[in-house]
Amino acid sequence: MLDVVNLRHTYGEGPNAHQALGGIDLKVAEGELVCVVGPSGCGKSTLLRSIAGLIQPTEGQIRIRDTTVAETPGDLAVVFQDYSRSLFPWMSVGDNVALPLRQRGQDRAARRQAAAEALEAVGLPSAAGKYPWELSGGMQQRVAIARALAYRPSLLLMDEPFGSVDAQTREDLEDLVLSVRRHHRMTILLITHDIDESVYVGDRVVVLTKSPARVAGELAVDLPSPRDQIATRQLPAFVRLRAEVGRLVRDKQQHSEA
Amino acid sequence: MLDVVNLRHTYGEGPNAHQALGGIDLKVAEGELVCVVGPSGCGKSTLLRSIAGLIQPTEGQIRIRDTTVAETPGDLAVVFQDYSRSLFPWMSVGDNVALPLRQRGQDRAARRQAAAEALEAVGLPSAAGKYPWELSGGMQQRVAIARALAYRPSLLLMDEPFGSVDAQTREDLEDLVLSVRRHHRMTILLITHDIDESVYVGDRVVVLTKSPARVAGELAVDLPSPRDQIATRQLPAFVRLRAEVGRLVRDKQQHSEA
Amino acid sequence: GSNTTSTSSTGGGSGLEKTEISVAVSAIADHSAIYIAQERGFFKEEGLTVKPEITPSTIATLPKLLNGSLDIAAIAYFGVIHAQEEKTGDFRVVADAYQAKENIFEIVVPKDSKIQDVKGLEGKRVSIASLGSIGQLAVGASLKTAGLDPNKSVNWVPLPFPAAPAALQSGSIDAAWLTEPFLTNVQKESGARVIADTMTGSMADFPIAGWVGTAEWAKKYPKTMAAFQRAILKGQQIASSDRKAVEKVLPNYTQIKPDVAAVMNLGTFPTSLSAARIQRVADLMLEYGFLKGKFDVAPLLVPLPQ
Amino acid sequence: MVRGVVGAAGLLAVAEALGRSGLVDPVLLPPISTVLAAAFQLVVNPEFLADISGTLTVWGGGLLVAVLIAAPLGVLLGTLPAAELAVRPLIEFLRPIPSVVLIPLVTLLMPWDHGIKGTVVVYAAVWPVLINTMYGLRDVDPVAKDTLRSFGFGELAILRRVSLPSAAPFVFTGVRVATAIALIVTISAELLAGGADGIGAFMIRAQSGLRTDIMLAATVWTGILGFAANAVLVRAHRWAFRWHVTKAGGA
Amino acid sequence: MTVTTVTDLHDGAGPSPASANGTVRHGLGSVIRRVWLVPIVIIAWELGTRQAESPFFPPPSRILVHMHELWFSGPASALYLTEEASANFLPSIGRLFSGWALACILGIVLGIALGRSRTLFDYVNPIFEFARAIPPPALIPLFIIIFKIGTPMQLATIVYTVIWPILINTIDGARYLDSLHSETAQVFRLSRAQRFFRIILPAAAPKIFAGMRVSLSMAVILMVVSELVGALNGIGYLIQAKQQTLDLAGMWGGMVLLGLLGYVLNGTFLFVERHVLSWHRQARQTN
Ligand SMILES: Nc1ncnc2c1ncn2[C@@H]1O[C@H](COP(=O)(O)OP(=O)(O)OP(=O)(O)O)[C@@H](O)[C@H]1O
Ligand SMILES: Nc1ncnc2c1ncn2[C@@H]1O[C@H](COP(=O)(O)OP(=O)(O)OP(=O)(O)O)[C@@H](O)[C@H]1O
Ligand SMILES: [Mg+2]
Ligand SMILES: [Mg+2]
Repeated sequence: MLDVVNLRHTYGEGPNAHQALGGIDLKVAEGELVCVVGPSGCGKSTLLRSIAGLIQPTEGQIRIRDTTVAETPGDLAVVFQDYSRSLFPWMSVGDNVALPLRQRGQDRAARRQAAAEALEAVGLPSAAGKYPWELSGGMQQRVAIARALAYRPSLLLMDEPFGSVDAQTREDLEDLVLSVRRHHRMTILLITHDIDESVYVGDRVVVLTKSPARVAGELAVDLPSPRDQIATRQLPAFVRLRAEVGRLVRDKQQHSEA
Repeated sequence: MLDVVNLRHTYGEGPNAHQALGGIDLKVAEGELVCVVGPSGCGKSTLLRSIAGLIQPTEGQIRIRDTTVAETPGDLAVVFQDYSRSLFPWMSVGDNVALPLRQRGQDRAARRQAAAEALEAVGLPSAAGKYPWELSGGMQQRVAIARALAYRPSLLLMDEPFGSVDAQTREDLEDLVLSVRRHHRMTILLITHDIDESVYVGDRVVVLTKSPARVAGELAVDLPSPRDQIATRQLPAFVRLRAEVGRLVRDKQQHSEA
Repeated sequence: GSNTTSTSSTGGGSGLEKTEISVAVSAIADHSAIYIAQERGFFKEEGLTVKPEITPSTIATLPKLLNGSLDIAAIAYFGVIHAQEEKTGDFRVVADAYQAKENIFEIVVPKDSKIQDVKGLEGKRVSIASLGSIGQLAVGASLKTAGLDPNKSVNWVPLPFPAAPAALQSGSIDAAWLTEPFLTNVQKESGARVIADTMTGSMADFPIAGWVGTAEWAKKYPKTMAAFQRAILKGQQIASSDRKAVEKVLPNYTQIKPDVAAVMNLGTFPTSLSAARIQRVADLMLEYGFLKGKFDVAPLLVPLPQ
Repeated sequence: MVRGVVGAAGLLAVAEALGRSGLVDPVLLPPISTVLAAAFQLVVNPEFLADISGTLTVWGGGLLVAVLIAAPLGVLLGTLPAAELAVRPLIEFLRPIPSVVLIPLVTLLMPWDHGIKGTVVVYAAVWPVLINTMYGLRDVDPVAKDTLRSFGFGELAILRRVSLPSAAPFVFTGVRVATAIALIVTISAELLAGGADGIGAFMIRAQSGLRTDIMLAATVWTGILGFAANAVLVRAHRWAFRWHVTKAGGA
Repeated sequence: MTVTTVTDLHDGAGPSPASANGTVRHGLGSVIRRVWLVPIVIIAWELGTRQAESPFFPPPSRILVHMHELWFSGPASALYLTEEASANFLPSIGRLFSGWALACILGIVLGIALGRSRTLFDYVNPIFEFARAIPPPALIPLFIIIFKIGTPMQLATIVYTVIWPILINTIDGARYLDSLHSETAQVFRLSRAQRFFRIILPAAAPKIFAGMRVSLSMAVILMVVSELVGALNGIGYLIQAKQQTLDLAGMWGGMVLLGLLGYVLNGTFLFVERHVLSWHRQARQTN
């Protein structure tokens, strides 16, 4: 499905140049959910933006279903790290969620219905009529998630999507993503800082080194599906995997740096 | 030090009115570090903004050192949840951090020195010359923290300050806050979603109910100081407290709602 | 512009109250006497330094005279009399400047127009340089002669002379009242046809413009005024007798091409100032409703020095 | 740059073709090549150079005064609601009065040729700067302001450190609009009020001889002046507001 | 505090007593706060002009009487307008509106195209920058040749001049669209039309409105300027005629009329703007 080959990206030029990606190789199979973890500022968002065709990598290649990504590929959704700026303040929450569905050729009623369902699923059943700036940070983040899920993309990119919500909601959202993926066969790339989370939701965890990012190591997560917040997390395999990812992360960085 | 009495706040008017705070009572002693946890959208940021004098509560009182807060009290620093919008894009990172120090009457060299130290402390020793939009999300968040810490306020309010950084950096920052508090006797109110974190850094944990927020319960954290990321977290008392906070949070909310 | 503060010094030897004066003229042949006088040193002989300034309209000139930033201006009598009656200011004519002759103010129509004579103008759009001016009076007189009502029979379009030829050719207007050099130009370049000379009959030899200052100025600087009068009179004299002299100074302040200058018609450059002659302007203005009552021009005229 | 030249060349070619097509009388509207040739000759015409310098004086001076009045006033009104409220009816009443109509009145009050035109220019150029400043101050991110406020900065410091920098690009856009308006009004005032020098006064002379080519050549120079001024301002904008341009990523 | 500052600023923005959400919450006090300066200025004007006794500066009382005589003493059937008034006011206002509307449409469409396409911008920008600097009075002869005297030429003059503030502001607004907004639109592959109507236009709307507001007053000015030369009727034609015939009180009357017209137009505009941009205003004052 997704094939990233020797991806490099350098911001700026001359003495101020900063290499963010130092040659990344990554393959994601159809229907797979891959979690990416790595120190702050290592280049995760840069990787995601490159895959989404929002920045032109300096070197290397990205292929989606064997066609090289030149501009933003179709049938893609992104949950940005800076979710509050990615919502449109001039539209109601419902309209924000429904907007991309126009691409799907759905009629007004269907769009509204789908938006309402997505908002309900993220725990915001009565927010549709409000404006983004009337919501709390965590609620805005959930709107961004609802927008991406309602779109039912075949490839979903999420950049720390659960960073601003409480533990309970976070667990609910993790399960929501898992269930949506199961029912609609999405391929998902999820960036997270939470090692537990990466093991719980991922089929595979990719650990990046500090800037410039390279792949420090990969770990297949061979936990049974469907997963369960209590049962899965108590499995010895879960505990072992978690420790392994933790070690990979720690070994490869002494200190994250600007 | 800080005394919040029966605080209520309602956004908007008429049929669209939304009550965010439903009568909050809260006391924070001089030098104490209180963690506030609660479901997403319950009213934590609203509480923090009221204390900072940025919104006028509809009802109730806030007293700092026995004077009622009418406008923003002096000697206060805030780390906003929306950190990326609270950095000034037209200033370099160093200037962003140094700016509030003008309030302290420090001269140019001292300000620059203090900013450099604060940036070093949050793990961004070489970011001073960059602009905020050249940094990753987590790095921006750390700049906002550095700015608040460099200011050395007597009251520090932090709204989910570690939400966008990786686990390792998060631990470093938690310890940084603890050590700064110890050396400079700050009073700190910290909003977080991470129950472990609230127990690890807090002297006390206050749990809020879902919207409209009320105090669901309080827990004094009687763990020894100074704390240690590995040793403290392995103490049976830590495990017990964590479970108790978790229970409080879970009991009081079935589902967070808009 | 002129600088009033530095000009109040008394001139050397000649005893003038003021040796440097600003004079406004239009960029047309009518006011060429001042450039002739300038070129031949007549002002210098009188101890005067004259700074000419180009002005586009009467309304732009009057305030400058009134606040002293101009000393003298060449202004149409029509405007002076009107301003005097409206009490806009108290003005004095110090010398005559220009007088109409046949073939210098005419009504033209496009080459292929159906309009043959003044009668044919009824209901048409006729351009004049500005409303409430000599143009409206002149065309009005022609209309009246042709038996039409000057106030109702045509649509007046105020259009500066330079813009009129284009408007005429594009069909925006049906006829234009023009003066030289536009008249010669438009006939030569686009074959426009003259249907009437407006300076005939009651308008024959009509006084057009004079050299004007304010009463206050005339009282304050009598010697300067006399010096100006003497010099400009010599200029008027040469202009009236030597056509080549006029042609020669035109490039100093206009962009009239030499070939046009050589063939265009010129009016008269009077060398005397006659109340009887100028009274005709006031009388005709009254007749055509441009004045509210009888107006005597004599008090406005300053006798010429001998 | 190359593209700009290509675009301009394309337009010139079309204009030239139209001019030669015989659709319009070449005396009334000379072909563009004739106009450009005339414009080129004007460079060495000392009289015209004096006129240009007159125009530059009025234009630059008027613009400077306008910005010096409008920007502080805009900031003042943008931050003092009570004053803004009281002054607004007057502003809105005065704004739509054409400055060129005021020429005779200004002339009466001001015995100084450049002063007259300058006043008229100031009157016209003040509004875009004033309005853009007020709009810009309104458009400041509240989180940014709250940040400084929480550090105990006063309203004045917030104005200086947040509101002004973040409104600055907006104010600058107003200055750019005002620059063009000021040039237009300068020339218009010279055309309508005459005077000793100025491109407009030169145009009056050209008109008198029905020299459309010279008249349009002078118009071309006006365009060149405006173009050059704008180019300088755009550069200054890019340089001064790098953060604004980069953050928003341009197009 | 900001919150109140912004509220007052907007509430004071127009003549309408209703706030954006439709509730009337302004008492007498707020009206007084808004208009107290006006009578003071008028009285000062009256006293000053009486003192000066210049024919060029008639006192406002005389201007008003004269305006009444000239324009507002007509029969009731003609809404009290005299013949001169109805023959000149209506055509002027018609040209004003159509010229401004045309400029808005052209300016916004072109501005967004130029703001979003670097290539297009590079090609045409020099031409525009050049054209922008050319004064309309210098172009009127050209327009007379191309459009003929009358309404088309006057419209051309108005559009030519008032389009620039709209164009520049729209280009600015469209170009400096928050990068994350355009990226979001890109990621969800919104169509061109959707991007235009749902993202770019609303995001640039605050700036576009600022430009439209500047050009509305400019349109009043240009309406007058376009009627100074080669016009058959209009308010500018009237002012010009009054000036040329030295009816200076009449000329002042024309200017007062323009001021009132501009004031009413601006107030109406702000009223509309407040409704259209209510999201912007609220997003900027809450949070
Ligand atoms: N626009 C830019 N200009 C210059 N440098 C940039 C820019 N954007 C990002 N960088 C740099 O590239 C590096 C990687 O940034 P990126 O946003 O990809 O990090 P990240 O892994 O997403 O971090 P985080 O977890 O903190 O969000 C950082 O060091 C950052 O400073
Ligand atoms: N400007 C506003 N207008 C109207 N309602 C608002 C506004 N700001 C917040 N609210 C509402 O008030 C409630 C509390 O918001 P607040 O931002 O305080 O939540 P929070 O506890 O900080 O949530 P989170 O953890 O998600 O940041 C929410 O339900 C939100 O919808
Ligand atoms: Mg990131
Ligand atoms: Mg919050």
